[in-house]
Order: sequence, then structure tokens, then C-alpha cells
Amino acid sequence: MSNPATLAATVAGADAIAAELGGPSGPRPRVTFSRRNIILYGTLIFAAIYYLIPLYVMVVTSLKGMPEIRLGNIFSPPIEITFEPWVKAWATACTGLNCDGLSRGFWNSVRITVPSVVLSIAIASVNGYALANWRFKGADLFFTILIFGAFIPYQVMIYPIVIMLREIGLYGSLTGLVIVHSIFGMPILTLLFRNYFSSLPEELFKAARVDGAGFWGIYLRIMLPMSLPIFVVAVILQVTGIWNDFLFGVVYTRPDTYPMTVQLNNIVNSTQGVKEYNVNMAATIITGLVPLAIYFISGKLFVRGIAAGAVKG
Amino acid sequence: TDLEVTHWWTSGGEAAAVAEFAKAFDATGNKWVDGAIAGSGDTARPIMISRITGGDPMGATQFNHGRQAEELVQEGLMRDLTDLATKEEWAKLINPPTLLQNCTLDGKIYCVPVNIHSWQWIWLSNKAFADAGVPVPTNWDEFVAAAPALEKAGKVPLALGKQAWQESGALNVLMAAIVGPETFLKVYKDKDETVAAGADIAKVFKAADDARKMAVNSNVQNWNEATAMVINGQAGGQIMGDWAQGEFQVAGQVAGKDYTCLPGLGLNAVIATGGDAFYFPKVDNADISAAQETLAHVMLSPETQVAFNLKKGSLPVRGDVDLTAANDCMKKGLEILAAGKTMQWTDELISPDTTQQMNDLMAEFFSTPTITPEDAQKRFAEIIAKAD
Amino acid sequence: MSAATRPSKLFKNLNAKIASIPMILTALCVFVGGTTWTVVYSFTDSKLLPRLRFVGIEQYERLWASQRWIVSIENLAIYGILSLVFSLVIGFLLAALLDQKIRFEDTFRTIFLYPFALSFIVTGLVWQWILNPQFGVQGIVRGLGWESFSFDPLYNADIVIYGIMIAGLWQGTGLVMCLMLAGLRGIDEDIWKAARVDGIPMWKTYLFIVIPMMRPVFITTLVIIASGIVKLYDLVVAQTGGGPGNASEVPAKYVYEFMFRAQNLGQGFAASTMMLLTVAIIVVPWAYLEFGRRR
Amino acid sequence: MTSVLVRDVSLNFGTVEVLKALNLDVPEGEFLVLLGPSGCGKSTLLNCIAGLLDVSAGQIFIKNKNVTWEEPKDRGIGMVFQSYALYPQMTVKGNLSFGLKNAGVAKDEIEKRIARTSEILQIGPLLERKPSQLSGGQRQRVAIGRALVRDVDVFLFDEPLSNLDAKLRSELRVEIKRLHQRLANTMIYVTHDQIEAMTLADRIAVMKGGVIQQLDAPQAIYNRPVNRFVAGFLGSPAMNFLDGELAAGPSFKIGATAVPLARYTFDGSASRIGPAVLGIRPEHIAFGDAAKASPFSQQVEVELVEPMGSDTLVWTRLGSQNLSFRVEAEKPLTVGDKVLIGFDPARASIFDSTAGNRI
Amino acid sequence: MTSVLVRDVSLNFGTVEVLKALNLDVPEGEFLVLLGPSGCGKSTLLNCIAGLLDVSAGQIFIKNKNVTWEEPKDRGIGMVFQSYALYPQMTVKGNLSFGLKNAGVAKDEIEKRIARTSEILQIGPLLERKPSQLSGGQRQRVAIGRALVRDVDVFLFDEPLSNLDAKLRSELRVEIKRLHQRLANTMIYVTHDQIEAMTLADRIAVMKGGVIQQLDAPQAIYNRPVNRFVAGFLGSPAMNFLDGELAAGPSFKIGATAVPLARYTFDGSASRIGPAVLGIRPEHIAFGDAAKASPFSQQVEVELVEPMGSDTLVWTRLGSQNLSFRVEAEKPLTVGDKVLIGFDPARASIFDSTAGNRI
Ligand SMILES: Nc1ncnc2c1ncn2[C@@H]1O[C@H](COP(=O)(O)OP(=O)(O)OP(=O)(O)O)[C@@H](O)[C@H]1O
Ligand SMILES: Nc1ncnc2c1ncn2[C@@H]1O[C@H](COP(=O)(O)OP(=O)(O)OP(=O)(O)O)[C@@H](O)[C@H]1O
Ligand SMILES: [Mg+2]
Ligand SMILES: [Mg+2]
Repeated sequence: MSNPATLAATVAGADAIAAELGGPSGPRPRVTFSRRNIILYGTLIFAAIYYLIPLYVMVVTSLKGMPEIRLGNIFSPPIEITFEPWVKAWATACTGLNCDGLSRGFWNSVRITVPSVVLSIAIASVNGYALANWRFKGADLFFTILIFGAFIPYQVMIYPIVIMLREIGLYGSLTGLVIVHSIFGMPILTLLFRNYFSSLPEELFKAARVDGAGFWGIYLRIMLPMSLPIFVVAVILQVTGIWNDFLFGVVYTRPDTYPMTVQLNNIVNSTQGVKEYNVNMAATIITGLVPLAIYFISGKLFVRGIAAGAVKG
Repeated sequence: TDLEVTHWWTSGGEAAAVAEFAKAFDATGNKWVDGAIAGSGDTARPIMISRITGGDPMGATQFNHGRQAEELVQEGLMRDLTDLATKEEWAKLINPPTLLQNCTLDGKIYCVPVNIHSWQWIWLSNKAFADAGVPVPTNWDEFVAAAPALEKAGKVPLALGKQAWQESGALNVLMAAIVGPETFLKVYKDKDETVAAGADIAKVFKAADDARKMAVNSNVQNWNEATAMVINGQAGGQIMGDWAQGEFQVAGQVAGKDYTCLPGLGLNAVIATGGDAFYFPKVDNADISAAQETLAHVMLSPETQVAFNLKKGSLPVRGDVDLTAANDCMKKGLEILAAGKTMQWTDELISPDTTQQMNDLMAEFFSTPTITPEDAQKRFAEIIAKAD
Repeated sequence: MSAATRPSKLFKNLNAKIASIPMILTALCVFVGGTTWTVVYSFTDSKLLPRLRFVGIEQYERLWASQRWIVSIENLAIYGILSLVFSLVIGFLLAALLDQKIRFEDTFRTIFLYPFALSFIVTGLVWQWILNPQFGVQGIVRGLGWESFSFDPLYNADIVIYGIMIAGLWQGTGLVMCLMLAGLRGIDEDIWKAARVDGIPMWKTYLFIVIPMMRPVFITTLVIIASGIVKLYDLVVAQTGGGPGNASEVPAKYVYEFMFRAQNLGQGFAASTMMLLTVAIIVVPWAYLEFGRRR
Repeated sequence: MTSVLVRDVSLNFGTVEVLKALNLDVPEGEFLVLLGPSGCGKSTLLNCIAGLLDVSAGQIFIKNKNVTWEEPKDRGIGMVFQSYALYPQMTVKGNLSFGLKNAGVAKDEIEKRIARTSEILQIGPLLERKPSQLSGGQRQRVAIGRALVRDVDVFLFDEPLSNLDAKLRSELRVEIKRLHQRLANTMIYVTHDQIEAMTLADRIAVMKGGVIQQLDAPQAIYNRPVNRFVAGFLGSPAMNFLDGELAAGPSFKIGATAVPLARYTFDGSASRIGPAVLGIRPEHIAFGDAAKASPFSQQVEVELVEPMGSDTLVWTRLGSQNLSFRVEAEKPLTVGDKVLIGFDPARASIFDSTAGNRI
Repeated sequence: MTSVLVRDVSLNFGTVEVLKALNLDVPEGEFLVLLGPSGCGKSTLLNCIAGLLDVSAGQIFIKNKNVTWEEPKDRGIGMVFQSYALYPQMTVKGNLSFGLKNAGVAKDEIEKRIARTSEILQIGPLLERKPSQLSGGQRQRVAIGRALVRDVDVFLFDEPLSNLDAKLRSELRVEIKRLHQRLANTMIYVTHDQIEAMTLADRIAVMKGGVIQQLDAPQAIYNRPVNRFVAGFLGSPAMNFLDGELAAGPSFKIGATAVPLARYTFDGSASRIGPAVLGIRPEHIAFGDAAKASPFSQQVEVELVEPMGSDTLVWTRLGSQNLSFRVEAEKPLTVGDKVLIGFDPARASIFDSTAGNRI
């Protein structure tokens, strides 16, 4: 629908030159095996191999029988695949007199992780929200202390916390452990949530206040529904952190509530004669399965959430 | 009543031994709730202590008797067993009497010794020496002399787990064997630093240097993995306490035929009477208190003592039990015990803090070939000077 | 028109204050309280149980006289500096590579990130095994015929800390990459175009333009890595147990061992206080820059 | 009757004083526009009135009630934000009803009000959509609806149109004006766009650095700005400023040229001699025949021509100073042309050259 | 001579065709503006010319050289971005010289070019500052400098002023125009602001949906838009569109009113009977006495008055359709006044009511 006269003139002129010059047309030719691509993908694949080797070794070893392992090569694929180590790791490996493998620890880990994740995220998101939107005097001071807390080596706090838990009578109970996890998850999570909530438009918050919503109303009705990415990050961080925790699990629980990592350590370290590497590896994989699954499922959201909550400026 | 018992007996022989306790205790109508914590006493003790100080004590717990639980007792966290002990006349039963002394503080008894363990053993693989074509040595010096032949046959002369407590344990065993109990006590009991820096101890460090060289290719961590090397003939021998015997037993080996044991390294047949004891934290619950008493009783009963110690490879704490079933090595131990050739061990003599410093030193010594025995001895003397 | 009175300040934002009680309690009781408690008891001769018998700075004198502590500090310094540098460099490189509009980006990213999902215990065990001279890399290479090949970092006191670093990097670079990727994606598209029009080669654009622009991301990452490094413990325990000898000892382990194994709480507290001090030296300037300047 | 009264309000952020003892009195039903450059404190003032910021000193009355310490929801205000600030996860209907639900209004009453609002703003068909499914203009309308539905006395607008493109902006401007005519509510409207201010306002308050510079009807501000800042801020193309000297006569000397000021009405009693600045708007400069009739005229050379469609802006020089004037689009002037221009000094403004106040 | 020639260029993002076999021919020294609504493909076309995007089909010539596959730096172009895209951690001087250093230009040559550029743009005193220490206008100037210093044949601007406020925008507009007059380079300038397009362009290419709708001089596009889209996109206040019926005569019937079209010049040979749309710009509608003289006039009632300072826009109705017209600011019209308006049909545009093409 161009102005016909102008366009006709243009095209005519163009033809004249093009006839003279000809030459390249259309997209730049792409060489699949250009030097750039070889270097790029080469490096990536090389790196990927480095990252995958341990997983490969774990899986392969866990599928071998002990005789095959003694033959030596950890990288060689199993000649005869056996799932026995897995069964043993899950159900019959012994620590002392308990020969029920990881199975008990699995459910303990679930019972520890779920409430800890929920509680720590609930507290931290409310904190982050209060810090981002309802600044009150002194809040920043507490927050700075909290952030400092993120760096305190856990060993430093073990003893005082033993005493505190004793004083409130929660030592050794699951509740006690859940509280400990919530406390140590608080600094980083609060930071994440605070950053995220401050990145949401402030006007939204103002609009809700004009609309008469209160502290909790705004949090539940306005902020929460908008916070999926950061919740994903928080859940991933907390699930992996708490599931993988060893120190608190071993110090603040009793044997019948030991989480999986403690049992893993027990199995791996209670060698009865020769080390059963295949069982150890199977136990290791089983222990890591839950956080791994979460990563594989929600890895994409994780990166997005990190971008939204952790990295500013 | 359910009674939770924590301990760090998780290797094959140990676990089998614990099962005997559990069986006997369950037979009284109570229930043994097993709280094994893997990874040696060093890992387990902190957890036990946190539990007790944290106000969530277990029903009973293992400690090495000696000074490990001293402060817990002083703090009044442990149950006083004097009444039970008087009633059952432990003082008469338990032999040697030092065992009960170690459980006693201010005249009150706080723990039940369950076995006698001695460190001063070397375990030799008959197969390894056969492979190397040399006779099985009868003492440390011969062992050192046989090392090159073993190496030539592709064996590791000395199996030694790379954990500090094993390394410092080996040093102490060498010391007791080479310089004898008197000098040993001068060092550890009297904390006499001139002796520690003296010529006698220099010999000990020279021997440790030999051990270091012989153990260069021993790439294992846990003691039972080192024992496994001896069992399958990969290594010539291992300096380890008599608990190693349980492993040989689980592996179905026969003392004298498959393996050889030399108390006091064949040089100085004296054994220390350290060992394990059970402590009973104070609890409010009357049921549990009763169960604790039952357990204490069961642990000392003659049948349990025999069954337990046979599995564990240690010696029973009562002199009146029948141990005909005992094997070669245990009998050697019993004979020494009967002859009264006993001595005190470091657990009773020095604080865990000093032990830790010793461990640090020996760990460094064994992993750093550049530290000369002389250097090491000098630092050893410094530790002894400050020891408590 | 009478002037309404100003309501009490205490009850302003009351809900926010109530909601912050867990945070305030944690900050005050746990972090401030626990830290103070630790510092106070570091001046006592507490053994198995904390006791208020003050002995001045004796514990600190002993700490700094201890060979093991010195080794721990050295190890942490080596590990810290190298793994900071390497994880930043590797993380950034991987992120930069992933940012080239490549195919299978999701797959690669997942591969690089998955180790982060595993616990240090698991990481330590796996790498202990891979680096085992008999079964692991050294064994394989020797099996292929290169008999003199030697690679046994976990059994060589001189290089054991690098063996631990290999495992640490394996686990940690994924997260760094993620942070860097997020940072790169935040760079204005036009900057790239401008650099292309100016004819600036890709690597120069990264080096002189993009990296300086990502300063905040680098700082955040640095702090996250640093906080992890200070806490380094599980990995060492699982991989080497501090060995061979004490060659891979780290401060957090020193603290733990003295508090619980050696039953010398005072010494352990003194060591933790030193760690706290180090942390304060790292964190306070950062916190000041990050939070102080803005308000 | 006074609808909104701001009395001596100050506001500090830390040590920065953003509002300085500000006074403002808005009668019932007035459309007041707060106009000023970015960062001058317009939004801050609006937030103070809404109760979203706590004043540091002073009082605020709405409908003769002291609301200085009231919560926003209790002040009888509705607010519309620049970024719309619609709740993204709620439908339009949810957005409209959120405030009412919070206030505990009965269900059928809510329905009734939403029906009325959506009729006024013609957003009936959009009620079930989410904000992300709306165009910019529709979002803006919903944002207005959210204030409207609450039946408030005072509407506060914070640059409600600045995120929209020019075309939509001028359309919605007309709609807001019509809405005001229909509802006759008090409206306070923040903008930094002077066209918006001129077209919408009953009165404009021009702000700078937290202080109201001039508060008056649009034409008054346009024609008789109290200082150079106000003069320069309003009008596009901008007013020409010519440096010169006030001389007896009275006249204004620009280099060799003298502009007779006989027809100029001086303000107050400031000194009428010495360096000063003369401001004249491009559309008040005539050229060609019309210029000849002006009290002041001068021959100049065309330097640059900016056709703007409806008219054309021509740049030239008077002495050595740039000067622009507006001509109708049809008049063909090209660079280099010599033309006669002139203006009536009565339409000019003269400012002192230091403080910039009108003389 | 042709400076930039775009031949049959198409560009797809995935399955979306953003540019559709587009042709464009820019003579040497021309200032060409690409104008169109957001998302129409202006930036995409510019990026194709710059070589920042690979075309899917077609060719691009710069200075008669086929550069379709060349790298951006080898095309002899300089580009200025909307967000300035200055390298934030380098000084202004660093920003200007970075590209030259990479091209291996000698040191003293670099100095010379920077000196010349900073003299042209008057950024001499800023050379040692970092971009964060510059104001918006200064940043924009540096961004232009970065292109200037490279001595290129063709300048590409991608909405270089849209991040600035209105005042600065109009100032810099004049500067860019002066720069073009001085350098006489070819410039291609993307904007969606029609005032910018009108004032700057030698020719304007109005785009929509990846297709150039009209390419012509500003006045031609303003006065004789080829379709309703172009007509509505240019001009502020916007053109009035009146739906009606083309009837024999020829005349245009709006309800009962008939506008005689004797003076209207029809385009081409499209059917001249049937439903159509008449477009007339607000400034072409006269009122009062002037209206009486118009070929068409009508009595109407004032509905809304929008004073805009320099002039006033008055809204009324013709039949039932909205109509706005522009009057001088001084003419006092108030809501409810009855006035006579009229216009000359020669200045109107008539479009067919389906495709919207000019008839
Ligand atoms: N939360 C805050 N803390 C500190 N200073 C602030 C804060 N909010 C605003 N300011 C400062 O107060 C001044 C006024 O800000 P305000 O938002 O009222 O300006 P504005 O006139 O609305 O500008 P704009 O047109 O850009 O919206 C600015 O200088 C700003 O920097
Ligand atoms: N990288 C991309 N991938 C997919 N689609 C794209 C991409 N970049 C642009 N587009 C699409 O191409 C169309 C044209 O985009 P372009 O940026 O050229 O518009 P524009 O005319 O410059 O608009 P604006 O005025 O908003 O800058 C848009 O519909 C946009 O959604
Ligand atoms: Mg504002
Ligand atoms: Mg664009």
C-alpha cells in the first residue's frame, strides 16, 4: 500500500545497482562446524563430562557386584547389572543392630523436611515482606544482624542452641529440629524475599493500602500470588539444604528420628570387613534422589527466580 | 520398658557382640533400642554428650571408662550406681579392681565396666608371610626385619588406618612394649618431661619411624579396613587393640593357623586394662530407672559376659567366668591377666585434651615424612610438659 | 478543626512488628546471644561442660601456638582464595558460554547445576572414590599402561587441599554459573549491539565492558561463596577426615574437634571466635556497602 | 467549601527536606493539577494527602476533618497510579471489588457499584479478564474504576497517563475531563506534562524543589508566569528568553536593539533598571505583514525550519541570541530567508536576571 | 547517489514474519525517518541495516556495496541507541576511543577525531567524566559522539530521544537537525513520535506491521496520507474522521449534512460511490467569520474545551460524531456555546471505509 509512484522509482533504481553488484543475498551462511562452534560446544561438552563423571561412577558402581568392583576399573560399565546393592541400601544395610537400610531414614527426612521447609519459608517470606514494605525503626538493624548470622559457622552455634533447646524443653524432638532449621534458613531466605518484594512495584502495595487491605491482607491477597518464582527458589534451596543436612540431624535428634543423611553416614562408615562400595553408592544416590528430582523438574524456574530475587543491579 | 542405648560399635564383630547384650536384655522383658552411631567414638561421643547436656538423655550409653565422662559425673548428670554395686558386690566380682576404680568418683560408683580391652597387640597374617617366604615373626624386631621381604612380595608390611587415634595408639603400644610399663607411667602418669625427652623414648620414636615407613602404602582410613588387609593377606600385620580379633572371627579365621597375635608386640607381655563401660544418665522416669538397673545387672551377669566377650574379642571383667570356648589369643590375654601383669592406659592417665594433642602430633608425624623422629619427640615432650 | 493527636509510635505498623518477632528473636537470642555466649566462654577453661572460670587469653595463646590451627588457617586461605577465583572464573565462563544462544541450553545448565543438589557428604564420598589411587583416576591411567602416572591428591599431604577443591568446585560452580547467567541476562541488549557496531571483539566486550557492569552480581556471588567457604566442614570430613595426618584440617573442623572430641570447649570457643572475627572482616564492609549506603 | 486542605506540611527523607512547609487549599469539585519537573515532590505531596507517607510536620484536612494520622482507607480518597498498579492475579472485577470487600460492603451493593462504574467507564465486557489481557488504555480505565467504585470524595491521580503513547494519552485526557464534568468530584492530578496540565486543570500548582511556585488558572499561569522557571516550564515550543538591559523609557535593550515597553504592565515595585530577561512565546511573534503592525519589529534571517505538521517553528537570531517563532504550516520559509518579525511587548514577560522573578 | 539500499528484505523471528519483502532506497545525505507504532518492525529494520540481525531474505547495499553478509563494523555505519548504551565504567573519552583503538587507529589520529567530535557536540568539558555523572542530554550527546568519531557514512538512530523529557527532547531535536545540516551524512532515524519525524525528516517512511505504508516528504504525508492509518498516525491533535457516504455530485453525506466535494482531488480510479470516511485535521477547520467563507460550514455546539496554552482545542459534534477543531488561545469559547464551523474539502482526505485507502 505504499505510495506507488515512489516505490516504483525506488525499485527501479535498486534493480539497476543490483544488476551491477549482485552478490550475497539472504541470511549469512552458517557453517555448522565453524571454529567458533567447535570451541563453544567442545568446551561445553568437556565441562559437561566433568560434571557428569561422578554421577556416572555412582550409578555404574551401584549396579555392579562386589567381585566386579574388586577388578578395579570404576569407569567400566557393569558387565552384569545387579540391583541388589540398591535393595540392600534401601532395606537391609546394617548400622549396629538396625538392619533396615535407609528406608526408615527416608520417612524421617520427609517428616523433618516438609515442616521445616514450610515453616522457614513462611517465616522468612513474612519477614522479607515486612522489611521490604513496612519498614519500622530498627528493622534494618535486626536484618543486618540476621545477615551476619548467615556467615556464622554452624559449629559455633551448636552449643548455645543445645542449651536454648534444653531450656525450652524441645531438645531431641522433631519440633526442636524444625525450629533449628528455620532459624538457620532465615537469613538467606529473608534476604531473598526482601529483595524480591522490593523489586515488585511499590505502587501495588500503595494501591492495596488505599483499598483498605491491612498487613496480612496485602501479604496474602496481593504479594503471595505474585511470588511464585521466589517461592520456587526458596523451596529448592530449603529442600536441598535441609534434606542434605547432617550436622543438625545428628546432633539434635535421636536414633529413631535420624534423617537419611545420618543413616547414610552410618551405613557408609560402618564397614563390616570390606567396604561395600556398591551399596554405599546406591545409598548415596538414593539419598540424593529427592533434591535431584526437584532440580531436574524445576531447574528453569530456579534460574528465573535467582534472577528475580538474588541478583540486583 | 524401652531403653535406648547408644554406642559406637558398628563393625562386624562389635555389632555381633552388642547383639548379645540386646538379647539378654530383651529376655528380661524390656526392649533394647539400639542407638548405634557409626564412625568411632570420636564421632559418637559429641552426640552423646549433647544429648545428655541437652536434657534428652538416652537410657544408657557407652564410654571408655576413664576420664571421658568425668565432668558429666561431676555435674551430676549421671546416675549413682553405688547401691546396686554394693548389693551385687561388684567389688568382689570385678577383676582387676582398677576397672571399678575407674568408675568411682568420690567413693561413688557411676558406671558398669563390661570388658577389658588392651591395645598392646600386633596381628599378623600368616598367609602374607608365607607368600613372602619368611617365617612369621615372634616380636616387633623380627617384624621390622621381615618388612623388605614382604614389600618385595607386593605386600604392605604394616597396615595402619589413617586416623589419628590409630597412629597415636600405635605409638603408645610401641612405647609400652619397648620401654616397659614403668617408663610409660613416668611419661603419662607423672608427666615427666625429661623422661619424655630422654633416650628411652627416642628408641620409641625410632620404632615409630620404622612403622611409618612400613605403612607408607596403607591407603585405608578405618581400623577394620586395615584389619581386613591383614585378614586377606594384603598386609603383614597391624598394631591394634584386641577388638580387632572380632573381625578375624567374623571372617572365620582361626588364631594360630590363619593369623598370629603377639601381646605386647612380643617384647613386653603386659596388657592395659582399659575398656568399655556403660553409664546411666539420670532420668526422672521410674520405669526407665528400673530398666537401667536391670541392664546394669544383665551386663555383668556371667552368661552375658562370656557371650559378649567371645564375640567382641575382649576379656571379661569378672574373674569367675568360664572361658573354655576362648581362642588362642584370648587365652594369651587371660594368662597375662591372671599373672597380674596389667598396667594403666592413657585413657585413665591423660585428659582427652592431651590425647587430642597427641593425636594431632602423631597424625602429622605419620603423614609427613619430613618430620624426623627427633623433632617429633621434642614436640611430644612439650605436650607432656603441659599435659593434665 | 481540632488537631488530632499523633498516635503512639510503638503501635504504628504493629502488625509488621508482630510478624517480625521471629526474626527479632532469632537475631537477638540466637545470633547475638549465641555469639556473645561463645565469645565470653572463649575466655574460660571450660572442658567438657561450659564453666565460667576465666583464664584470660590463655586459650588464644594456645590456639595460635598450635600447629594444627596454623595448618587449618593456611588450608582455608589456600582453599578460599583458589576456590573463589576458580569458581568465579569457571562459573562466569560457563555462563558466558551458555549465553551464546546455544542449543540444549537447558540440558547443559541442568548438568552444571545438579551437583548443587547433593550434600557435601555425598560429594565428598564420590570424589574420595574417584581420587582413590587404587580404583580411581590414577589406577585407570596406570591400567592403561602409563605406570609412572601419579595422581593421588587425597593421599598426599602437600596437595590434599587441591583434591578437596576439585570436589568443592564440582559442587559449587553450578550455582555461581546460575548467578552469573542471571547477571548476564540483565545486561542491556543495546550494550552488545553498540560493542558490535564499534567492532569490539567478543572477549574484549566481556572483559572490559560486561564484567565491570556486573559488579553487583560479582559481589553478591562473592559473598555467597565466601560464606560457604568459611563453613567448609562436611566436605573435608567426608572426603579425607582431615587427613592425611592433619594436612586437610580446616578451622570449622578444628572447632568441632576441640569442642567435642578433645572436650576442651574453651579452646573450641576461642577458635570459633577467631572464625567469627574473620567473618566480620568480610561481611561488615559488604553489609555496609549493600545496606548502609542505600538508606 | 474546602475539600482538601494542606497546612504547613513538611516532609523529610532522612536529612533531605522534600516538602517545605507547604500550603494548599482545594475547593470542593475543583480539578487541581500539580505540575513540576521530575523529583520536585509532586508524588510525595500526593502520597501525603493519601496517607501513604507520614508527614514530618503540619496537618492535612479532608472535608474539614483532620486526617493527618488516619489510615489511607479512612480518608475518603481514591488513587490512580502511573503504572496502573492493578492486582495482576485478579480479574478486572476482582480488582474493582477488592477495596469494597475489605470495607465489608454487602454483596449486592458491590455488584451495583461495579455495574455503575463499568457503565461509566465502558469496561463492562472486560470484567472477567485479567490485567495482562488488557491494552494500556483499558488498564488505565480499570485503574480509574478502582477509585471510582469506592465512592470517594477526592480522586488522586499520579501521572496516570505517562505510560501511554501520545495518541492514547490525548484520548484518555479527554475522557478524564469528561469524567470530571460528570462526577464533579474534587480531583488532584499530578503530571509533568504541561499540555495535560493546561487542558485538564481548573487551577495549576507549579512546583519546584518542594515549594509551590505559582497556583493559578492555566491561562493566568501561561500568560503571566511569576518567574522564569514557571515561564520556561510551560509552553511547547518553549518561551524564548532574551538577555538584555532594562532602561528608562521604559525600554528593553538587546544589544543595539531596543524594545519599547510602554504597553508592558509591570508587576509590583521591583527596580526597573538594570540587567533583565525578556521572555516571549513563539506563537506571540508575528511575521511579515502582521509584524509591521507590531509595536516592535526587526529584520532577521531564518536559520532552521522545523515543520511540525499543523504549524512550523522557525529558528532565527536576535542579536546573537536564538529566537524561535511559530508560523502556519502553509507559509513557505526556507533557511537563509530574510524576514521581518515583531511582537507586542504587552504579551511578553520580564524577569530579573538573578532571582528570575517577574518584574 | 544511493547511500543505503534495502532490497526485498524479509526477516522472521521463528514463524513470525516481522519484515515483509521490504524495499527502501536512501539517497546520499538524506535524513530519513522511520515512523510507526510500537512493534511495527522499525528497530528490526534498523538492526538489519546495521548488520546486528541477519536478514532472512533479500539484500542490503551501503554505498553501492553489498554488505548483506558483512559485520556491523565493516559497514561504515554508526548507531545511537535509545538507552544510550554507553559503557558505564569508561570515561566519556574511553567511550569515544574504545572502538577506534580496536580498529587500530593511530593514537594522534584518535586524539584528533575526539577533539573534532567534542568540538562539534560541545562535550569537551565532559571528557573525563563517567556516564553516571552526566545528565540525560549529555549522555545522548556522547552516544552520538561515539558514532560520529568513527567517521562513518551512515548514521542510524534508534529512538535516541525517547528516554528524555519533553523539554530536553525538543532541544536535542534541534541539535540533531543542525548536526545533519553540518555533516550532510545520510541519517536513518527511528521514532514513534510524529513531531520528531515531521521536524527532522527529509522523507518519512511510515511503517505498520513490517510494511512501509508511505514514503514521502513530511508535508506530503501530512497533507495527503495514502490511507487512514497514516492519516491517523500523524498529527496531534489527531485528524477527525467522519463516517459517511460518498454520493454523486460529488458530495459526502454525514447523516443529513452534505459536504460538497467539488474542490477535492480524487486519487486514482477507485469507486466514488458508497460508504467512506472523511478525514479533516483540527487546524483546518475554521470557525466564526472564517467559517462563513468556507465551501462547507455548519452550526455546532461546544462540548468540551481543552486549552493547551498556545492554542485551544474545542470538541463538538457533527451529526452524532465527535469533531475537534483548533482555535487560538485568545478566542474565548465555553461549553454550550453555539458556533459556526467550516472547512475547505480540498484539505480533507477521503478513505474507503473497508481497506482504508485514500480515494
Ligand atoms: N523513599 C525515598 N527516600 C528518599 N528520598 C526519596 C524517597 N522518595 C522520593 N525521594 C526523593 O524525594 C524527591 C521527590 O520525589 P517525588 O517522587 O515526590 O518526585 P516527583 O515530583 O513525583 O517526580 P517524578 O515526576 O519523577 O515522579 C526526589 O528528589 C526523590 O529523590
Ligand atoms: N528477538 C525477537 N524474537 C522474537 N520476536 C521479536 C524479537 N525482537 C522483536 N520481535 C518482534 O518483532 C516485532 C518488531 O519489533 P521491533 O523491535 O522492530 O519493533 P519497533 O517498531 O522497534 O517497536 P518499538 O517502537 O517498541 O521499539 C515485534 O512484534 C516484536 O515482538
Ligand atoms: Mg512521581
Ligand atoms: Mg524499537
